[in-house]
Amino acid sequence: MPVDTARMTKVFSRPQSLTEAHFTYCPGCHHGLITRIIGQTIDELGIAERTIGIAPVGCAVFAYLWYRCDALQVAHGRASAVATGLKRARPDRIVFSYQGDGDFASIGTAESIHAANRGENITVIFVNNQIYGMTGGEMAPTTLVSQRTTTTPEGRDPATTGYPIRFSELLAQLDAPVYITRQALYDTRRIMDCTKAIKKAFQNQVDGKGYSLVEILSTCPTNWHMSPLQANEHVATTVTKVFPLGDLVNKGA
Amino acid sequence: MPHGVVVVDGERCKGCGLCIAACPQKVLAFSGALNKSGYDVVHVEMPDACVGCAFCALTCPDIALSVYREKTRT
Amino acid sequence: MERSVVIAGFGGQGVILAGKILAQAGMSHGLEVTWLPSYGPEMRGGTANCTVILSDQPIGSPIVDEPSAVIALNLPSLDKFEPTVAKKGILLVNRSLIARDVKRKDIVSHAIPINDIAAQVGNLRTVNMVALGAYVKATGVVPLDAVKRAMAAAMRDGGKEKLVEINEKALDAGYAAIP
Amino acid sequence: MGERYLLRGNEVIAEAAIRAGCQCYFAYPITPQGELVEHMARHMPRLGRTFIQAESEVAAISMVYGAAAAGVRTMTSSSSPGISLKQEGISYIAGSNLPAVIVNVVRGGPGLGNIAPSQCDYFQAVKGGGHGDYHMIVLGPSTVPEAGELTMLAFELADRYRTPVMILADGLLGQMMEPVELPESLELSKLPQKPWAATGAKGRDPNIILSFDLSPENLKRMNLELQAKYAEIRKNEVRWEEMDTADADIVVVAYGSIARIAKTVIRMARAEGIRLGLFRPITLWPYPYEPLRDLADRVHTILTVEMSAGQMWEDVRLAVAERAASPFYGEMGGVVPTPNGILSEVKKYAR
Repeated sequence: MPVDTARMTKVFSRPQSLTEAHFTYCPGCHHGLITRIIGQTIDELGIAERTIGIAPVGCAVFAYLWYRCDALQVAHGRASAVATGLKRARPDRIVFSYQGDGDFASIGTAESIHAANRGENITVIFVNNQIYGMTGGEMAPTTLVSQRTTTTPEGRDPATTGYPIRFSELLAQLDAPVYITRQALYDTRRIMDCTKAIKKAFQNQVDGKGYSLVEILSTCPTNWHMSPLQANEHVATTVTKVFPLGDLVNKGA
Repeated sequence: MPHGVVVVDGERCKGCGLCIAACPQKVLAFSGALNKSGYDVVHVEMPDACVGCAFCALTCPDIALSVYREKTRT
Repeated sequence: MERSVVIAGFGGQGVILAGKILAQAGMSHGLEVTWLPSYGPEMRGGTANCTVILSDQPIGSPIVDEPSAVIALNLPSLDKFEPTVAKKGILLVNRSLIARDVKRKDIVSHAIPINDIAAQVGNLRTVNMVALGAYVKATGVVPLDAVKRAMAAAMRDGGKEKLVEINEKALDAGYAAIP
Repeated sequence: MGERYLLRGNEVIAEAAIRAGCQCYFAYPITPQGELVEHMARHMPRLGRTFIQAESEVAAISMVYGAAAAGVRTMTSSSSPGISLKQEGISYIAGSNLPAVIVNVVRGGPGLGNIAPSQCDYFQAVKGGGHGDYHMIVLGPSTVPEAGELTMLAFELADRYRTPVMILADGLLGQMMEPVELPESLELSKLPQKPWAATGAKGRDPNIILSFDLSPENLKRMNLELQAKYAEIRKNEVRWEEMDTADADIVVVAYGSIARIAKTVIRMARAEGIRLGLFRPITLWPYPYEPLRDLADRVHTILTVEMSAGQMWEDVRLAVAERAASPFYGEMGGVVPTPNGILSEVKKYAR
């Protein structure tokens, strides 16, 4: 049925700072959602012409395709160090790194901690879906105890593989960060909360406040072997028990 | 109640169904029609029920939905 | 004319600094110079040495097989470097810490009680400047004044201006110790 | 003649980098290049420029990647084990066509090795220590003043070709002091413009800096472009020095510190009637194969001397082939060949 929308108000549309490219993510994956929220934030703050995005290695390796912004694709785990170099070279530009749990909390552990500890005035988006999506569903540092992955086929055994790392809590022990928060996207309320958090994390940088990190509990329906709805439910009921939502650091709130 | 309209970009939709679950008015449903990528895309099943709350669009990971609302209440 | 010297002792005797001051004096005097230290763990408590070359020509190798002079501030340094001194070269030995005589007969050696002279000057830490003063007298490679100026500049750079005077005395005392 | 300063090689490289307009420097301390890091720590902040002691060499080279992508002159420095850690970043910098300067003050290896002078990282530098079909320009300074000159050149070449450039020094050159006249400072505003840099897409399409493409055809194209650039560099940037080669019967091939030691050997050899010359590559990549080949036609022996097991020797033999005898003398583990040691090797081949 054709709809005449000319006389209506558009209440939701694609952010201007995103390109027209279709996302390459699996159906129901939250990466697209996070990308949309970042795009909306860049629009609202009017910073597209001075924002530089950093794409990691992982499912978001193509992140540079989605934004109408300058962007870099960088080595696995090094996004926070590259962001440091970029931001120090151009302090008046807005730099955000987009990193998965393997990138940020495993191979990039040192770079992540030390960028936070220096209080780099950057915005880090840390996407925690508790699994390595791109390489085929292997264990992540954040994989839950007894969660099955292709490298923990009997379920993650803490006796041999340790426990899921609450990386945001680790970083919250540092003196420098101004904002560290954990958010989720499993229902519209969380989506709206997460949107506010991401906006705050960018606004902090615009205001020169310092290091801001938004950890987002994301889903991987494909490698979790769940439907998108089941995956959301899993985050709501199970993942949030290990990774509680909320602000860990919020200075000058 | 305000009246809203949801427009689905059938080629962006991957048929994940998150929007269907998010809609409080049960406006959306799977269409049974496949797009070029082979996904069963969502369509507007109950247009009159839409209030233009945009929960569906907020939830959509592929930005496949646009939402409009009438300028004045009817 | 190319002159080389190895200044050797234990860490803390100031051999590295003595070499730097000599090189700086040489450069100010219009000579080509190189200064090459032993470095790393050796400097932290063990033996330390540096090689300084002064020449009126461009210098090739900064390392020398047979230095034209050696300053040995302790026994291990004498044992290590005595055999390397070039024939007719100069060997300065710190008699205060080294009891044995020089074995070589084909070189010119001077045994001076460097620590005792430094003590008389009033500061044992001036051992390196006593030695340098003696070296300048024995070789005539640069004027003592040039060394004094380089020393004063080095002290100022290190924020130790008040030590200039005593180090000057040490240079003079070392200079006077060579007949 | 301008004012002469008595400075260490490490300090001169640092100061030359500042004067070349290096705006961001990142490093992790390691001997024997500590004075380089310390010089930058003292002077960069004072000039309003960036100095970061990074958490690791991996992080430091990644910071260089970021600053290079942002279009400023940037540098990192380290010594052998640290340079091994930087290989990932160097490969990315090469693959992303970014300009950056990397200093390696080489020490004894492999493994932790020691801190004494060595040339054992030649293969790593010139044959590609990281992954992928890439090269970087490698400059081998032989004296402290030249270390400064080649640092200035390194920044210029890095910008001109959008490529990583390595200064391959060694502990001897890093630690020794010599009089130098420092180069004039370049004006930051007059440095080359970098319209490709990621500085914010204001009034233009976005600039994307990356080294990858999942399509083999596209990645092949990217590689061909890299290779075309390398062909240009090979054509334009080969540098070397010859000393006393005109009448030579024997030529020593050496680079870096060893080349200057060889200059003393030439004097000693000629005093004994041996007509010895020196061929010194200044660019180690691109290597001066052709001038060395020409020289091989005119002498009976080309003796390679290195502080390694014979790494550059492979390139010498590629150039010399069967044109002349091509023996080798090397020391390893931080042992430095002395003038007498090299001279006695030379005498083995004197006729």
